[in-house]
Amino acid sequence: MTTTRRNLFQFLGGGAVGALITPAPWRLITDTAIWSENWPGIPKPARGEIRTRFTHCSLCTAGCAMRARCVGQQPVSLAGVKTHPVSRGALCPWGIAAHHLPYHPRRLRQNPWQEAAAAVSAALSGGGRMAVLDLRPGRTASWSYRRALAALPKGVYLAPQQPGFAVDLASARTVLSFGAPLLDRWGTPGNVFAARRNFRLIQAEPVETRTAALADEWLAIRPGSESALAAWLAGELPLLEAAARTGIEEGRIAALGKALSENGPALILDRDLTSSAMALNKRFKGTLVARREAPVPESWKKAAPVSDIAAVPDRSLNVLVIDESVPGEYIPWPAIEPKLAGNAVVVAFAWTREGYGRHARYTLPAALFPEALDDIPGAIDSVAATFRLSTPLVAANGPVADPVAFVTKLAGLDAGNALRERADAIHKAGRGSLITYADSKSTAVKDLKAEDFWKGLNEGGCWMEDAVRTPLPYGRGSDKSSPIAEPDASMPLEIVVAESPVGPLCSPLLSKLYRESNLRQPVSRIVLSPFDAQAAHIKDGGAAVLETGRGRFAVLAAVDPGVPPGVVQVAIPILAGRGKVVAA
Amino acid sequence: MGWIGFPHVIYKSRPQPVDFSHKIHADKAGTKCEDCHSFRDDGTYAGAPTLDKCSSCHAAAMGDSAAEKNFIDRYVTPGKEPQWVSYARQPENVFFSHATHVKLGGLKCEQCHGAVGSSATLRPVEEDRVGGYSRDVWARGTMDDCVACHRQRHQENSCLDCHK
Amino acid sequence: MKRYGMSIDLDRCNGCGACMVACAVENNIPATPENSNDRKGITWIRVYKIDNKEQFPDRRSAFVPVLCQQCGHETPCVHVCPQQAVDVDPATGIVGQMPERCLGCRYCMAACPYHARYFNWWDPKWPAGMEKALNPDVAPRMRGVVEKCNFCHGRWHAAKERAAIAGKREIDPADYVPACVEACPTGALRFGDLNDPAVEVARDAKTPESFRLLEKLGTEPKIYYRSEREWVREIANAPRPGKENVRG
Amino acid sequence: MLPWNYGFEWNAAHIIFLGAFYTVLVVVATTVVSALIRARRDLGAKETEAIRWHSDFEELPVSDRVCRHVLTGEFRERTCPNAFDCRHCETHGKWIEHHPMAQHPEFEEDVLGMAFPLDRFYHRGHTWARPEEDGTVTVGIDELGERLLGVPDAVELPAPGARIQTNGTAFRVHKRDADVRILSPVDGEVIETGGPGRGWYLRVKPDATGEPAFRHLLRGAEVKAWLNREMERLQLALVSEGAAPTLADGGVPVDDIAASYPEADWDAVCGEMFLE
Amino acid sequence: MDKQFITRGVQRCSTGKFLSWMLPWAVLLAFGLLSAGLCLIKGLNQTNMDNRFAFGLWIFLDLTVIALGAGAFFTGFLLYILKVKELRAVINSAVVIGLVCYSGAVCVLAVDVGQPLRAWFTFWYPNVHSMLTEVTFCISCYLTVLMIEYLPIVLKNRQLREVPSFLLFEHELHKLVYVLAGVGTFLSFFHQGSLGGLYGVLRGRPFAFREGLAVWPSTFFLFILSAAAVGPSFILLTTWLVEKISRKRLVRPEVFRLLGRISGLLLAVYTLAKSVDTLIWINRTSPESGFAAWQYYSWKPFGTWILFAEIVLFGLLPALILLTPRLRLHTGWLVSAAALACFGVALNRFVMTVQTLALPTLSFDPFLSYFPSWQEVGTFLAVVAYGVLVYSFSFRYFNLFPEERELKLQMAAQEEEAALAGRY
Repeated sequence: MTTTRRNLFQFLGGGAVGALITPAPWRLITDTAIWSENWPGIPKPARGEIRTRFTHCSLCTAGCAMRARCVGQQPVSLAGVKTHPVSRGALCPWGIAAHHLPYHPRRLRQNPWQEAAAAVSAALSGGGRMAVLDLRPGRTASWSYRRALAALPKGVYLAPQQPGFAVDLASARTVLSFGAPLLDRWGTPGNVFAARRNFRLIQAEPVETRTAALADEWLAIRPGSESALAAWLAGELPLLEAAARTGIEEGRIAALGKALSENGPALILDRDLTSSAMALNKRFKGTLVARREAPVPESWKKAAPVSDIAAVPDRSLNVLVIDESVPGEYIPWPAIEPKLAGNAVVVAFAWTREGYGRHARYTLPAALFPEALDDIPGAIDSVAATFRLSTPLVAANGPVADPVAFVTKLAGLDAGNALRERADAIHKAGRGSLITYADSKSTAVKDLKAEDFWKGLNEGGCWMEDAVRTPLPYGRGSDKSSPIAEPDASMPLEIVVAESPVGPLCSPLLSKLYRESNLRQPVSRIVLSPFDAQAAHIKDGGAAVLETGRGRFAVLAAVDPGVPPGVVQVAIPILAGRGKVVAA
Repeated sequence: MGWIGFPHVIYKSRPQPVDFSHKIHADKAGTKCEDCHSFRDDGTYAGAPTLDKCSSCHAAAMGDSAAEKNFIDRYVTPGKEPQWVSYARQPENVFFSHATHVKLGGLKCEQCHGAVGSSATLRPVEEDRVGGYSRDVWARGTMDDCVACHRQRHQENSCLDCHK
Repeated sequence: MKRYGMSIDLDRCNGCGACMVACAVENNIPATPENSNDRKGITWIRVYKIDNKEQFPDRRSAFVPVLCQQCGHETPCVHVCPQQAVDVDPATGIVGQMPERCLGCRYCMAACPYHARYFNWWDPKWPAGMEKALNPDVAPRMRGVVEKCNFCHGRWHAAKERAAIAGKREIDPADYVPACVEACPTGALRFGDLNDPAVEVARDAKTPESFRLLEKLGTEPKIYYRSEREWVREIANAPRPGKENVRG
Repeated sequence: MLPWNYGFEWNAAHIIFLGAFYTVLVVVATTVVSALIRARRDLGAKETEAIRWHSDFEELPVSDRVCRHVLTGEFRERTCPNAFDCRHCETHGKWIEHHPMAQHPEFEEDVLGMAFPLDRFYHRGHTWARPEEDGTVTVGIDELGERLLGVPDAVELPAPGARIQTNGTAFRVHKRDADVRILSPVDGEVIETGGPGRGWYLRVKPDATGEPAFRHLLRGAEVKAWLNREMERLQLALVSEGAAPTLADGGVPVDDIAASYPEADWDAVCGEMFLE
Repeated sequence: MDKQFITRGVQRCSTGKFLSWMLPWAVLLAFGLLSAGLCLIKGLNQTNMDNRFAFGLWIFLDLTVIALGAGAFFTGFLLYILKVKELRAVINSAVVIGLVCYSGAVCVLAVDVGQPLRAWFTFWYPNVHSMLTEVTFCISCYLTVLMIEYLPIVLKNRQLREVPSFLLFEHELHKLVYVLAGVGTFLSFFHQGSLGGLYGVLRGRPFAFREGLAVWPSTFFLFILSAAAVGPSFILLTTWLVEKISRKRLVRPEVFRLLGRISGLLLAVYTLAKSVDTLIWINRTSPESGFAAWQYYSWKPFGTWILFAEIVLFGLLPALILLTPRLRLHTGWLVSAAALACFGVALNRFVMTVQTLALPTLSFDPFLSYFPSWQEVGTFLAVVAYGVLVYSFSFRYFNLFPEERELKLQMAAQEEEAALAGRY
C-alpha cells in the first residue's frame, strides 16, 4: 500500500523534474507572453506606401484646407495646410478626426430611395408644392436645387438667412463682440487666430466663455442687457441707465465707446449678426465688406429665389426635401412644421436619424466627409470669393444617396457635372488664382487651361479671388437698434450658449474632450450659479429639467460660482433664449 | 525525440504561393536585390515587389518550367497579386528601418536574411501557433540578435529605438 | 545629444482640444466605452480648465495642456518600474514606455505627480471599419498596460528613416513635430531641442514668465509653460487646499 | 535574472541583488534536498521505528516522561533524557552499581488486585518480556493493559521471522475506536505468535541476552510504584476523555475498563496509557 | 467520520459541525473567486480604480495582510534563532497564518496586475532599483519557504506519519527548520521593508516621500519595525480567537503574556521612530519639495486626527498597555491592546496607500475619493474566506498547538482535584 503510494509520488516528482528539462514549459511561458502582445482583438494597422493627398474640410463653411496622410488610399490622419491663405494650417478638433466619420457607428444603413422617390412624385402629381430646405446655401449644389426648383411648378428653395456681408477681421483694430464665439470655431479659425494678434478684443457677455477668457477685456454684462449697451452705443440711451441695466460701471462703458470711436477701425459683432449690431458697425465705420461669391455660369441665373421659411404660407408644402448632408444652421422643426400640408412627404438626406430624420417620413443616407464631392461657400470672415472642393478621400462606407440627383431628377435636370461647369465659368471669368498645396504655388487663372484648373481643384487646390475690399453700402437693415428686451417673469433665466457643442456626429474620439476629460461641456449638461441652483433645490451633478420655449429637456446640472446668477449655461445653440430650471 | 518533434508541434507551416527561385533570377536576369526589393522615396522599404514588376518580364512564359507556367496562369494572366508570406515580418510593435540598416549601417542583405538571394526555391514560412510570429524572427532572429549587433556598434539607446 | 522639450503659452491656449484629438488619432488611442469617465479615459495630453477660484464676476479661467513632462532627473516613473518597461533615451531625453514589457502594476502611475500616465482599463475597441484608419507607425496597445506620451515616437522614427535614405544621421527638425504641436491652431504649443539655443523653445524656456509644474520636486521636467497672468503662474506650485479648485 | 537576459548589466546593483536571490534559492534547495537525502538514508537504515518512538516520546507530557527512579522515589525529580532506554543511561548504570536490585522472589505479586508476576520484566508501554530457558523471550501485555483493552476486537501480529525492536511497534490491537500500537520491550526476531486467549502474544529470539539486555525494563519493587503512577495517569486520562471520576479512591479496576466507560474516548485513553 | 485523521488525544467537534462551519466560508470564497474571475476575464475595468487612483483596496489589503503575517517570520526568528522556547506553543499556528496571509496576498496581486501572463517578466528582466522588484522576489521566495515550513506540520498528521517516508522526511526537515527560519527572517526583513519603500521612494508624492539610508527611505525601516511589532500581537489575537471559538485552552497564559510583552516592546520603539520620522518629514522633507505638511491634512476627511490616531491611539496606547505587567495579567487588556496594535498597522498601510493617492499633487487637482466596486470587495473577501478555511482545516487535522494535549490533561487534573475537594 504505502510502497505503491511512494511509487506514485516518485513518478509524479520525476515527471515534473523531467518536464523541466524539455523545452515545452519554457516555450509555453514565452509564447503566452507573445500572445499577450497580439492580444486577441487588437487590430493590426495596414502597412503600405504612405501618400499625401489634399482636400478641404466640409464640416463647416470655413472649409479649412487639409493634408491627408494616407496608407494606400486610406487616410490615417489629417492636418492643416499652412500655405492655405485663409485657414492657415489650423484645424478644429472636429476636423482633425473627420476621417473617422464614414465609420460612425450611428450612421444610416438603409437607403429607401425608391420608396421616397415614388412617394414624392405621387405627392407632386396633383400639382403639389415642393420645397427644398438647404442647410448650407451658396454651394454649387444649392444652385442645382434652385435651378431644379425653378424648373418645377411651385418649387420653393428654403435656406437659413445668409448675411449679405463678410467680416474683415484683418483690418479691424478694436473688436466689440456681443457673445460672438470669436475664438471658438467662429468663422475660419486659422484666419481669426492670425488676425487676433492685431486687434483688441472686448467681449461683452454674461458668462466667461472660451472667447471671454482670452479676450483683452471681458465685460461681464447682465444677462439680456446687451441691447441696452448697444442702445447706448447707438446714442439712444443715457450712460447712467445703460450702466444700471448692464451692471457695468459707467467708466468702463465710456471707455468702450472711446475705444470704438478712437482706436478704429472698429468692428462690432454679435452671435447671430443681427441688424442692430450691423447698425452699430455703420455708426462706428465697422470693417464689414460686401460678401462676394465665385462666378456661376450665365445659364444658371434662371434659378428659384432664396426664400425665408417664415415667408412660406402655412400648410402649403406637399413635399419637403431637407439636405442636411453637410452641417449648417439648424432651423428648428417648430418653425417648419406649420408650413407642411397634411400628409406632406418629408425626405431628409442625412448622416443619422438624429437630425430632421426624427420628423421625416424617409431619411436617406447621405455621403459624408470625406466621401462626398462638394464645394464649400465662403465663411463669414472670408473677404474674397473662394472656390474649393471637398474632394473625396475614401469610397462611401455603405449605401449613400445623392440629394442633388434626387431633386434634379424630379425636374428632369442633369446637374451631374455642375461643379465642372462652375469651375469653367470661374476659369472663363479669368480673375483670381489657383493655390495648390502640394507645391504651395499660386498660379493666376489666366495662365491655366480649363483642364488644368479643374484638375488642380480636384487635387485639393483652392481658387481665390484677388482680395478686393468693396466697402459695405450699409443699405440693408435699419440703422435703429432693436428695442431693449424686457425679461419675462415666467422664464427667469437667460440661456447662454457657452460652448460649441460636441454634436452626435463627430469622430468617436471627440469623447476625449467631454467624457474622458472635462474640457468641454457635454450637451446633456447645464451649468448654474450656486444662487439659482439653491433656489431650484438642485445640487451639483444632480438631475434637472430645463424648460424653454422649445420644450422641456432632461439634463444634468453642474453648479459653478463662476456663472452669474440668472444665467443657465448650455451647449446647444438652438436653446439660446430664456428658460427656467427645475429639479427633476 | 522531443527536440525533433517539438518544432512541428509549435509551428504551423505556410507555403509560399509561387515556387520562386531567387537563384535563377539572380543568375539569368543578373539582378541585384534592390532591383526588386526597393525603397520608396520617404525611405520606407517596399518589401516584395508587386505583380506588375514580375509581369514586366513574365507577360508570357520565358522558360518552360512548370513553376513559371503555373505562376503566369494563376497570377499574371488574371492580374491577381500573389500573396507572398514574409519570412522576416517584424511584430506589430517593432519599428525596423531597412534604410537605416542598409544606408547608414552599411549592412548586406545576407547578414540578416542569409542566402535567400541564392536559394533555388522558397521554403514555407513556419508560423508560431500561439504567438503567430514567423520562426525566422521568433526563434532564429530574435531581439537578442538585434541587441547583440546594436551593442557591438554602440547603437543601443532605449526600447523605443526599435519599438513603436 | 538632444533634449527634446516643449513650451506651452497659456495665454494663447483657448482650450479647443485639437491637441487631444490629434494625439489620439496619431497614437491609435481608442475612445473608452460610454460608461467611462474622465478618470478612466486615455488622453496622453489633457487640457485642464483651471480658474482663479474667484466667484462671478471676478472669475477668470485658463486652459492648461498637461502631457508627460519628460522628467530629466530622477525620473519618477523610470526607477519604480519593476521590469524595465520605462526608460529615458539618452539621445533624445524622451521618457519611453514599452507596452509589451509592461505588466500593468501601475506603480509608475502612483509615482507620477502629473497624472500623465494612463492605464488601458478596457480592451481597445474601434467602430467597425475604423481600424482601417489606424496609424501604421504606432502599435495599438493591449488591455491592462500603462501608456503615455512619448513625443510621437512614430514620427521620430519616420524622420530618422527619411534622413537615413538621404544618408544623413541627423534628422531635419522640420520632419519631427509631435501631432499636438502640429495641430495647435493658436500656436500655443512649441516643440524642439532644448539644447539648441537657436530654437524658440529653448528661448521660451528662459523667459521670466516661463515656469514648470512642481519644479521643486526636482525632477527637471522638460515641458515649460508661460503666462503673463500672475494667478496662472501660481499653478507651478503645490495645491492650496480648502476650496475645490478644479473644473476641468 | 540571467547574465544573457536583455537588460542585465554587470554592475554592483545587479550582482548584489541577484546574488542574494540565488543564495537564498540555493540555501532553501539544499535544506530540502539534504532533508530528503537524510530521510532516505534513515529509511535504508531501518530507523523508522526508532525515530517514530523518539518523536512520540518528545510529544509526551513532561509528567509522563519521568525517570523510573523518580517513580520509586529514589530521585526527587528527573525527566528521562533517553526515551526510556536505560541501557545506555549512565545515571541508571551508576545507580544500580551502588544499589543493586534485590533478587525478586518467585511468587506472584498482586498489585491493586492485578497480577504482576515478578518472573518477568515490564515495559512502560504495558508489555512484559519473560526470558525463557531456551534463550527466547516471551512478550505479552500486562494485566492493566489487558484490562484496558478487555477483549480486543482485532489483533495484528507480525509474521514469524519479522524483526521487532525496543520501543518500536511489536503488534497492533484494535478495541472499540482505539487502534493501538503495542511497543516492543525487546529487540529480536519473532519466532512464534500467540494471541489474547493464550496469555502471551510473541515468542522472540532476542538479539542479546543477559541482564544488560533487559536493563531498560521495570522489575521487582519498581513495578508497584510504577503501577500506582499508572493508575493516576489512567485516572487523569479517563477524566480528560470525558469519563466520570469513579475510582478516584484507588478502587480496583474492573476486568474490562473499556466496557465500563462507554462514554470515554477510548482511542485517546489507550494512546495515553500505551505511550503512543 | 474523520476521527482517525485528528491528532490523538485532542478534542475536535463532529464532522457535521465542522462542515457546517466551513460551508458559509466556502460560499464566500466561491463568490470571491467569481469576482476575481470577472476581473481577470473582463479586465480591471470591473474595479473602481482609475488612472488617478491606480491602487485601491487590494494594495491596502496586501500591505496589511503581509504586515499581520509577519508573526510567522518573527516568531520563527525568536524561537529558532534566539531560542525563545516558550514560543514553540504557537509556532505552528504562526506558520499557518503566515502562509495564509502571504499566499492570499500573492493571489490578489496576480489579479491586481493588468497582464498576469507577464508576471514572470519581473523575474526575467528585473529592474533591481525598483522596490517592487524587491517585493516580488522576496515575497515569492518567502512564500516558498513558508510552504516548506508548512510541510512538516502537514506530514505530522496522524495518518500521514504512518507512511514511513513522510515520517522520516518530516523528522529530518524539522531538524533543519532553523535554516528556513533564518532565510525567512532575511527575506521578510527585506520585503516588509521594501513594501514601505514602495511609497517612501515616490518623489512625486511628497506625502509619502521620505529620506533615508542609502537606497532605502525611512519607511523601509518603519515598516519592518511595525510588522515585527504587530506580528506577535496578531498571533496573540488569532490564538485567543481560536480558543474562544473552539472553547479550548491552547496555550499557557505565560505565552500570551510573552507575546504581548514582545509586541509592546517593539511597538514602543516603532512609535518613537515613527514620531521622529514624522517630525523630520514635516519640518524638512516635505517643505523641500514645495509642499507644506499642513496642506495634506486640510483635505477632509483626512485631518490631523489620522496622524494622532496612527501614533498615539494605535501606537503609544497599546504599547503602554502591553508594557504594563499588571495589565498584561488580564486577557481582556492583552487582547484589546493587541487588537489596537493590529488596527494601527492597518491604518498606517491605509494612509500610505489610499491617502497618498487621494491627495492632489498638481495645484488644479481635485481631492479624490474612491469606493471599491463589489468585484474588488469580493476578491478581498475571498482572501479572508480562504484564510479561515485553510486555518480551520489545519487546526482540525494538524497539531497547531503542541501544548493543547498537555493543557487538557492539566485541566482534567484540576477538575479531579475539584471533585476530590468536593468529596472530602
